[in-house]
Amino acid sequence: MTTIDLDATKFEAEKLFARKRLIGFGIPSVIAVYFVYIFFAFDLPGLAGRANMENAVTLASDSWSYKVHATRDNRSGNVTYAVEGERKGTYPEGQRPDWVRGDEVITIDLGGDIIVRYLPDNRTEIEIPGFQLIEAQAEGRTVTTNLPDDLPDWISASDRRVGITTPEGRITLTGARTEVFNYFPGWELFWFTLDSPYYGQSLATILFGDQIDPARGNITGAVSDWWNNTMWRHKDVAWAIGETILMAFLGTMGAALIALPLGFLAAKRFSPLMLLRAATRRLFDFLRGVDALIWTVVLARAFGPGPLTGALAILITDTGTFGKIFSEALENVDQKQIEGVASTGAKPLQRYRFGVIPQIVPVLLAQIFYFLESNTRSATIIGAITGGGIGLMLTQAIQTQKDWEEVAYYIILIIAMVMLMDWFSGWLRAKLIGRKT
Amino acid sequence: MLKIDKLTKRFGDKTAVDAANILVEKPSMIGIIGRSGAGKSTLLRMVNCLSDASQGTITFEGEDITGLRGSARRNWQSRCAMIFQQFNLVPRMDVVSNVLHGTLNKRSTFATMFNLYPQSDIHRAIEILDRLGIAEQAPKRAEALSGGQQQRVAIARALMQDPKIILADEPIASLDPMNAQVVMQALRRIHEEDGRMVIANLHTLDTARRYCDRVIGMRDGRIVFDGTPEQLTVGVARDIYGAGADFSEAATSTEIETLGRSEVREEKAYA
Amino acid sequence: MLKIDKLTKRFGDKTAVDAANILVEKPSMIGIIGRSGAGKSTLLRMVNCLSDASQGTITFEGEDITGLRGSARRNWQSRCAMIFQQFNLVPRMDVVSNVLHGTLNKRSTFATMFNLYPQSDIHRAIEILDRLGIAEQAPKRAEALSGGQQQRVAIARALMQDPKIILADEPIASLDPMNAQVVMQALRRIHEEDGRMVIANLHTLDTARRYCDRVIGMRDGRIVFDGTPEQLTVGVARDIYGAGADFSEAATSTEIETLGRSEVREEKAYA
Amino acid sequence: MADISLSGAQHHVDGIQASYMAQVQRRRLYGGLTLLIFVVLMVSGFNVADDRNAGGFWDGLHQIGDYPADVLSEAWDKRADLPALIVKYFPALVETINIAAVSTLIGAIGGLFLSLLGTRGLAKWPRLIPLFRRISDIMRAVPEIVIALVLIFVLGGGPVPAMIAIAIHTAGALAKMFSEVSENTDLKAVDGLASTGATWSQRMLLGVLPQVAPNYVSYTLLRFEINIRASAILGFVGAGGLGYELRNAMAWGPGRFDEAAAIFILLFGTIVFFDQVSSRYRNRLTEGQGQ
Amino acid sequence: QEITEFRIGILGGENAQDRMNSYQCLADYTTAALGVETKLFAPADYNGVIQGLLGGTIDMAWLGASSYAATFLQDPDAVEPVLIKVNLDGSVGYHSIGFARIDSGITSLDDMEGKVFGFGDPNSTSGYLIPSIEIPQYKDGITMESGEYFDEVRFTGGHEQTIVAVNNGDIDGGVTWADGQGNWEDGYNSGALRKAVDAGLVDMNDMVQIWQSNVIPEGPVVLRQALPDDVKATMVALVDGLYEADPECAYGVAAGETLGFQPVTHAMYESIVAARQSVIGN
Ligand SMILES: Nc1ncnc2c1ncn2[C@@H]1O[C@H](COP(=O)(O)OP(=O)(O)OP(=O)(O)O)[C@@H](O)[C@H]1O
Ligand SMILES: Nc1ncnc2c1ncn2[C@@H]1O[C@H](COP(=O)(O)OP(=O)(O)OP(=O)(O)O)[C@@H](O)[C@H]1O
Ligand SMILES: [Mg+2]
Ligand SMILES: [Mg+2]
Repeated sequence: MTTIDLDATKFEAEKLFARKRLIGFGIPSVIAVYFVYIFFAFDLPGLAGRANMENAVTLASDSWSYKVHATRDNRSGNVTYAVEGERKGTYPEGQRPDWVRGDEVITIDLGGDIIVRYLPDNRTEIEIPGFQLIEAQAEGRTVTTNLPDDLPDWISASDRRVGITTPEGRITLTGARTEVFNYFPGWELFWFTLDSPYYGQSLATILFGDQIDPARGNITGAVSDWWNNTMWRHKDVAWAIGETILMAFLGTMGAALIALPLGFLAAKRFSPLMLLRAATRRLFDFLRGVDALIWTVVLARAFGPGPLTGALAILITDTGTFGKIFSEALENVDQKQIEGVASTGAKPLQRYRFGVIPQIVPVLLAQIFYFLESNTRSATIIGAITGGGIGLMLTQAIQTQKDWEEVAYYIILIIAMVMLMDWFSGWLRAKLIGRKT
Repeated sequence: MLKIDKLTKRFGDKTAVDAANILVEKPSMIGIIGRSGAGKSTLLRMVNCLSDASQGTITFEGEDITGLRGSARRNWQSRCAMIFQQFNLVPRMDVVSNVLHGTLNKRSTFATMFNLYPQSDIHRAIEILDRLGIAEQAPKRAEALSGGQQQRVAIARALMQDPKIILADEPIASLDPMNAQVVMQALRRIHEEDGRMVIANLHTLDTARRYCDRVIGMRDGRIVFDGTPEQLTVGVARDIYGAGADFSEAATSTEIETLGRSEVREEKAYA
Repeated sequence: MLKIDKLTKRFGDKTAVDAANILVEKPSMIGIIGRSGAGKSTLLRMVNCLSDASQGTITFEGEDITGLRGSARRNWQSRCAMIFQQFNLVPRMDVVSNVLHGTLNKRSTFATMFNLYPQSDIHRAIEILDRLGIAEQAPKRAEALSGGQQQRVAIARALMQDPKIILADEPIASLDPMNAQVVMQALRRIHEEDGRMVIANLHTLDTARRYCDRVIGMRDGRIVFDGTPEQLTVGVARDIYGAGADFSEAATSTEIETLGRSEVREEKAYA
Repeated sequence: MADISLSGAQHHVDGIQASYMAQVQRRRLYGGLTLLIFVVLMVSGFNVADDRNAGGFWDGLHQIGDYPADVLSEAWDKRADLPALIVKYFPALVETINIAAVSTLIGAIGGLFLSLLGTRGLAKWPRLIPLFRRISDIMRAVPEIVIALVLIFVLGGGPVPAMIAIAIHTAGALAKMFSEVSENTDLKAVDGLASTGATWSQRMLLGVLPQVAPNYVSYTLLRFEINIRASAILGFVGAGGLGYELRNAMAWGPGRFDEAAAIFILLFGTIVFFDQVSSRYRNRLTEGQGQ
Repeated sequence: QEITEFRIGILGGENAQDRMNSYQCLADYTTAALGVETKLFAPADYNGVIQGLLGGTIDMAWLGASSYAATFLQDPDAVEPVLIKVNLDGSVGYHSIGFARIDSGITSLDDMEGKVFGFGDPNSTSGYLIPSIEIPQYKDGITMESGEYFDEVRFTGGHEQTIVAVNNGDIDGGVTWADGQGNWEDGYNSGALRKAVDAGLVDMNDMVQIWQSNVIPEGPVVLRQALPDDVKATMVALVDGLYEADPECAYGVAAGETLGFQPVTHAMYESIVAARQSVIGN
């Protein structure tokens, strides 16, 4: 090559690289500009201020621990003990946790040398290592204490209310009541509630030990008490998961059954009328476009809350999606096979059965099972809107903003459920597509 | 028994088959030759009623085929089997099921929907496969077979129809010479042993000469030759293929070895 | 300068390279021959650190290569270019970019991401392409080039690395004889003009004889021959290829014409 | 074949017939069982769902049109307001689309790394492949609503929790689809780059990405379409955007059905629009691949 | 006509399954009294129950006053109110409470100008309907449109979310419900604030009350009009006598201490209906 030519080539190459750099910088910078716009549109700087780390801590600690309330009603002087402060978790009359002692003076040992004493006449003493002995007196609406003016940030006090937060537990005092919250790790009462005779028994005792409840065998009794546990409601949770999977299954399969014949109408090669084909396609677009969310709301009026409504919402949306996918698959079928079957004098239905179906079955099954898994997730969300299944339980548990251990439980179950469905549908898909039709 | 009369097929302003006349008096093995686009496939497809004729008639044993519709037409198709270049089997189904498709016309739609065929049919299907030497392949999927085996499955499907006529549209064009020979021999045997009429489109002259009793040459939709293989001289062939003087027979050959009787013919043809 | 000492590579219980010893004192052009599976590729890949040795060491100018990790290893790779049988270019990228990939080791990921190659590099890339006679192809996509051109791009990429050693793993095995010659001549010229060491795996005896100063024969992972092309007699070749007396040199030949100097050798070899 | 003695052949065919019949019987049995199980599951599943629903399927069927009729009739009566309402809710729509777009972008970037790190032959740390795969499995399994609701509690309402939630799920989902593509990448170019001393990121950037980009972009577009729906749904449970407005309008009921209709028109139009655009563009991308 | 099952809808506010549990005893009594299966449904929001009543898929529910009005306005013949809950002091009302964080410096509605104000569910009486009418009466110039008096008027989705949002500072002020009895520092005797305090979600020392509504009538227990008369009579008698028969169950059903239920008619809610009508503006 001559020098002139070479220079021209070099120049061309430089231009080429200039262009590539432009694209190379262009795309990332468009994205970067967009992110900057989002940064302000979504008010991320403000978010940092609004984010409530205390809530995060509450959430995190509550999801793996529980608290027991020891509450003194300052009017009656009665002291009650309840897990999570719930009626169902209340210790029966005459029972109390073993970290509470004394009758006249009730001593509550929070651990870590933090001691709370409920004294007569609505007086309270709190011993915290490294801090002065706190004395408090509740009278009418006011709480008087010996607290100094400058308080550490773990104490919040006014003359109406005093709140003390320690790593071991929380203490609140108001005129009306004095409460101690003692925190423990774990999910309390997960197996049995306090009223069950099996509460506090070891697994070995239940399996091999003496009969605990004279009326029932140990294992049947324990299983039934666990199944009907009123705190954790394992039975309802199982039903809810079942309902969610049911919604996904009915919706997906129903949609596939309906979409298959409709797919023929929408496919160029099989539709008897172009008008009909166009109409079917628009119908599919409409069903998909309206979205499961809105179908759910629409159907809720007609069918009321429950899994059927959710299943129908999935069914309607997916009919649109499947219809589109199926008709595209149908348009791509190989004409040769159909002709081969037709040449034997097969009837139209037989032509479809043998010329078309075997070709699209793999596509169909692959899609159906893919959607089965993804609809399990959708069913969780739809359940939260129509009222059914694990989705509703989850949203409601989150809404109350205190039952984080239940939230954690449900989340684990949901993830397990979806992963199980993922695995199952993958297995089934491999099984069915790998097999001869 | 088969009479094709002024049969014409037009696609738009293109005439694929142009007033073709063929008269076949007794079951024989007929080869149709002609270069690509000559209208061979179109002709066979009209005979099988896979496409409608634009003009003219096809009559079989006095019955007008061209006018048939609905179940009468399907009935005709079941008596007139077709074999395709690309086999046109259902690749995901097993070999026997593919063969059994030959009986679809006789069975109720409902039963076949669920793949329910009488046991006697299944046995017959396997016997036919055995006759074609591929009974061992019976349970395999069609797609797992080699081209030659697949074409024999297609022939088995045709035989399953127990047809009066077998149409074969370039049955060996996608096969290697070895398999091509097996398939052509099978078709010839069916013709000779069962006395069925076989009409085969063939790409190669020597195959037509070797296996057929009668050869029809087509060019641009018209029938330009109709006679015995002996009459098919190199000059006629040049005419059919529209080739110049440089036309060489070998260019269209796929044979690997020769049958006894064809050797005689070849000598004549080259003479 | 390059010392390979008891180099061994095992895949599971298969020993691909078995205690190979090679000592190269000065830059030369070395051909490695041996039949398929002899371990030629594995040996070169270890030298380039594309795979780790199971045992033994490779030392280059006193530096132990086998122990290198991370950036030191990449640094070594940049000094030891590799050319592959399948060219291993980025097919969707243009030729110049592919050549510039030879400088990757010197560039940060960021610079790579935004195609920030210095102008001088771009110019050098085009000069190298020109030296290999394919400067016109510079703006085309690599996949649009013929095999011989692609291999020359690969050589250009190797030269762009300005390496001490060029390893070539059957650089001409996917090429037709015409292109094979162009590529081998290019490698020879690089060796002669730049004084770089070239080690090439070669499938064919005569290529090795013609272009190399030294030939190494491998069989079943072991080095069974190491000498000048002149020492490579038909008997030795039979040994290397494990062939019987029916072994014919021509079976491995891809040459179309001969270079002046090789003719002399050939005569000797056949003598 | 013709030479085999007749009796031998007969025997041989009998054997094939018998074994094939056995296979057919087995297949019919399995097929029948599968069908039976499926029908039983469908019918009993339907009955259970019907039973656990407040209203029955057959009782409710004739009422399907009631709610849309209420909404549409009110919207029709106030049709003059519709354009104004559409303008009013347009910012909410933009927010919804923004949530979808940002989360798709972030998810695609995350999915890209997860898939590269989790694909054999490409992974930087081959021993950690199972780890990255499990991570993407879990990210994919978590429904968006779970993360969104938890984050709303911590971060407060608005688009950010939804964005994070969708991005996490998207990363997991795309990681899986990307992996399927990158498992089929041709490693020759990667090897070639490695031989020049390129770093892992350079190899991925130059050797892998150009090959897989069309498929990746196509999957990302599909995901964007899905994410628009997801972001609308999350709005429904409290995370800003059009879904939030729709829920309030629908919950209030008569009196705001015109607003509901306007929001619905926006949402429907957007979904259909992006659906059409992306499917057209995706076809173009993957068609070029065929050759 | 005959009924084959009896469906009770339960309104939001608590954990769905907690509510189901609280109502289980009522369901058992119902099954015994009517001889048909009783089912409980806890839709996700107020609107779910309203739609159920309108669509005839829910037979009985304890609505909020505003939800009742919404139902009545959509179909006056859909349901009839039958009973109302009686508080411990014999009253049948509660209050909507406006509140803010003490460190925001807001002490009254006057300080809320240009701030973000949060409501709960649009169908909530105390969480939206009443404050949306009474707050503008506080002084001239207050409206419920975003960008006028308040910088933004936002729906948080429910009482719990409002409290958390105010506590987090997402919104400057909000409204929720309380019985108005007892002390502010306890979050009153019952109501959403009290629950949040018990859960340790908020510290009432951080909160300040900025507004209180007039007494709002408790919502009615409603029955679907189309139910057979004997079913209606049975159910009214059952719920009316629930406190006497089973105080524990009544506690659960009424979501707190109660003296039981007493009969009520539509007349009680005419003002609420009118209020809701006025908000719709037609
Ligand atoms: N469906 C159709 N639509 C339009 N034109 C067609 C159609 N089928 C065939 N033709 C045309 O009719 C002519 C005859 O085609 P035909 O397939 O019968 O030829 P052939 O002899 O079988 O050729 P080949 O050897 O390629 O199979 C060709 O020019 C073809 O282009
Ligand atoms: N990654 C690997 N895993 C397992 N075995 C391998 C691997 N790479 C190579 N081998 C085996 O090592 C032996 C040597 O292979 P190598 O590729 O080095 O041979 P070669 O001489 O280059 O042969 P060819 O001419 O076919 O390229 C062969 O038996 C091969 O099967
Ligand atoms: Mg043809
Ligand atoms: Mg090799």
